[in-house]
Amino acid sequence: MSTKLTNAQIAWRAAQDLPDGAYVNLGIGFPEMIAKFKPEGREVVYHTENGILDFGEAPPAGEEDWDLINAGKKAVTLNPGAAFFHHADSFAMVRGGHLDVAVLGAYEVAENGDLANWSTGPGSVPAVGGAMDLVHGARQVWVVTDHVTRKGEPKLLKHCSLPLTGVGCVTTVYTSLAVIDIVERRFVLREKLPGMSFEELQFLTGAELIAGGVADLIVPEI
Amino acid sequence: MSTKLTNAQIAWRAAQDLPDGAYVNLGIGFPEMIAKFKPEGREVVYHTENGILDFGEAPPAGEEDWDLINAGKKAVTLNPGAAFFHHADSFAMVRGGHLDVAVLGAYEVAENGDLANWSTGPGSVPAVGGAMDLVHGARQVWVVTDHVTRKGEPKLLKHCSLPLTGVGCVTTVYTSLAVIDIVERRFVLREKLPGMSFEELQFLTGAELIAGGVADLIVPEI
Amino acid sequence: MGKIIADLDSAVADIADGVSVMIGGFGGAGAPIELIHALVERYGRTGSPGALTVINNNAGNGAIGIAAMIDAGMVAKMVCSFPRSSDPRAFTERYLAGRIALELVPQGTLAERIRAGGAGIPAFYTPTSFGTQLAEGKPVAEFEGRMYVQERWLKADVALIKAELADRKGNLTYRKAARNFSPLMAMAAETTIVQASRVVEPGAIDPEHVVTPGIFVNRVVEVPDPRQEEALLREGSR
Amino acid sequence: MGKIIADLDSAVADIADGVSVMIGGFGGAGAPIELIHALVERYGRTGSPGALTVINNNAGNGAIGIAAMIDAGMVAKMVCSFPRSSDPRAFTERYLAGRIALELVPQGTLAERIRAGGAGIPAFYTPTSFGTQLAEGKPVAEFEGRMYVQERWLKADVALIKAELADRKGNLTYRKAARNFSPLMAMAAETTIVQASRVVEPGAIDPEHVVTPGIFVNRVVEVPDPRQEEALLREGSR
Repeated sequence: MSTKLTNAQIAWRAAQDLPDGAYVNLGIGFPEMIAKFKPEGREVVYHTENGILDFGEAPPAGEEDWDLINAGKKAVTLNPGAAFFHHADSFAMVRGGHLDVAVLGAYEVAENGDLANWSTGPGSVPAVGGAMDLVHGARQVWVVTDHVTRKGEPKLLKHCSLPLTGVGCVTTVYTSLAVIDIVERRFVLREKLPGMSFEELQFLTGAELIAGGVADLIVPEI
Repeated sequence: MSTKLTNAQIAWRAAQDLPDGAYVNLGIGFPEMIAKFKPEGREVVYHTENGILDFGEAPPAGEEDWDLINAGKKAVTLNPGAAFFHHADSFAMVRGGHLDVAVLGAYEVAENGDLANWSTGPGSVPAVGGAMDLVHGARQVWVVTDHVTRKGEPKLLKHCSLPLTGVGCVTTVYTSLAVIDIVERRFVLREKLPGMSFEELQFLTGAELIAGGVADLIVPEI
Repeated sequence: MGKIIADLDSAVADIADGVSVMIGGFGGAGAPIELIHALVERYGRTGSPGALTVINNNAGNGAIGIAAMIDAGMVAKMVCSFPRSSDPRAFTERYLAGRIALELVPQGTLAERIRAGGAGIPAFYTPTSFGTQLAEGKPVAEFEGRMYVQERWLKADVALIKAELADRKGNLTYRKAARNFSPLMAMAAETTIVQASRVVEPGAIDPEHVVTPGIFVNRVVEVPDPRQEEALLREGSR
Repeated sequence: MGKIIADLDSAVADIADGVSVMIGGFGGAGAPIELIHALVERYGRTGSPGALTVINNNAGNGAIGIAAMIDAGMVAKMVCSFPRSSDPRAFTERYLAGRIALELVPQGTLAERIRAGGAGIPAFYTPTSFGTQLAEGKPVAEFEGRMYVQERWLKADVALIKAELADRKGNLTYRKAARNFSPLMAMAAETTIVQASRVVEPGAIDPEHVVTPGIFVNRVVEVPDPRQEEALLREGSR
């Protein structure tokens, strides 16, 4: 086992927690990968902000219909039972609490559930999309992320330093090293890589980890 | 010519002012009669609060479809180009200023445009329906009414005494004696019955009438 | 995703005392008569669910549908815009006797409050009712030189809805003006229970024609050839 | 009720300098390329309309559509949620040079503000953006123990919309996810101008399937086989 999970392995781990019958929004990019690893026999309906419920996989190359895309502007297909709707209805689903799970990426997550994932500060073109709506709408907000930045700095922090996407919104973080629930404004460790000690993980985490019954984080080679 | 117009004649007079291409909501009861007198060649699209645009006349007796009704719960038909929509969309049309004209009945109208038409005060079951929305949404709000109550008291007043439906909302009043525009919070007389003097009409009106270029109010026998 | 329920009794079996129930329909169009009567029969059998708050545009007609609920004594409060129907006896009797409460809401405000409940909007401003009795006690504010009233969202524990087509995933279509409040109520209720004239396979409803997407629907029971409230009243059915 | 306009140039001929223009589409899906290009050509010919405020989810892609408007120098301000498209060169260049203004709005708030504009709701409360930079300076309020931000309606002088079918009375349908913001923008603009792939007789669209009722539409111009922005970009069209 390597010293940290790949993005595909993080996505696989998050996918194992998708509830049967759930309505789920997968954020653009890395979170989209989760759909590939949905366990067999579990029915999940995917929502995309731009007005589709129950879309399916990408079509074969050359068969794209560019009026049938997801929020990441990638071509998709429809499952039987799909529906189209306009943007206000789409965000009524989001803001109105009708989604079971939204999954996003993160620059930083704070122990109280604050999330920063939309802006690295001044100097670039800011863009927010639907992230600020998703974090305050879905019943559960999951983050998938590397445990640390490229420079090795913790991404899980006492307080976020970057502009916030939402306040107290994240419920679970699936990282390259651990699965951590946010409970009563604390990081509660649910699973960690078996090869890593609690102290090592704490060292790579910017706020206190609460250890309950910690299980091993085991994923397949992908 | 009789000393006052019948309801049908009031409806006929109001119908002459329907603009070509207008979207119009006719209130339950007396105002509904206006549709019958729409001048030939003028295209008017009727809206009903319960979710139809461009409905037509009543079907023949025995051919009613009770899922195809207007706000007065009367059976209607559809014109080509009709559309169904839900109640929030329907009142978006109303509140959002998309209707050209709404026509309502009245208990009282004040010279500043206040309207009372939903409640005669305590002691009965109050019911408001869509009236309060219509008076604040349509670009023009017309009232069709007898000029006086059954007891001969003025219905056009300095101030309303009954519970208000809307504040400063009425733009024109078509009565059994006159056509009166409300301009800058004053009753401006546009037409009166030819057999009646200005002083007689003023005597039956509870606030000052402003006489501009007053024309004769002439309607056919109906 | 088992949204299809075998029978009406099962569909309404867990509705509890004291909850709020949105009921679709405007007059007779869209009234889910069979669901309502299943609830009335359950109340007759078991004495539950009682003390309900019912949200509908009207307050019952004749002695069927919501009027039957009122006559049975299940309804503590009505939230509606127009409690004077063609035959509002059931409500009027109890209201004048002080045995049922009424929250009167302008029709467009009622629709928008329900939509707001479904869309996660806790409050909004509307010009409707400004300066009238129905705005008393509500915050007002000026925007761009005009006065508006602040209204709150309206949610419910349960919605009872009549649809035309439903698929296994809960996607719905409606029939003509029977649509009215139903798509909004489906959004605003914790549990949305639908009687559909026909249950079809997923994919049988064109994705372009779905009016209520399945995300807003919890239970669907098929009721072929449903009764129509207005038609029943005109037949003299009571 | 003459809503059908003979050609694209006539359809956009009276759009004035300095107005606000809502443009339908999310990425390439729903972008009314032919209407936009008619406007760009008019600007090239006459120098008008300039100084526009453009409202769209994105801020243009490549060198066509909204990006062509920006490159032409017609756009003073963008209101959008996501100005970083796959190829946002046109906007990025001008923005970093301080030659175009940006109002960044969360996507759901953008949609709801436009709907509010069309529905006569001057302001509403949303949980979105509470506690973030994008809520700075906005009123906040607590409802039922949770904090919300007050947002205002968004209206426009003109909307440019791409539809699939349109009838003479202005009823519209859309194609798949090309629907997105267009039904909302049609409600919120003083003048709604539509390019439809096919114009049909009133009655040809089933009243149950109308997405945008004609009351929200002022002008319709038929554009058979419209170009699709994303497809053009992938073909390397600039």
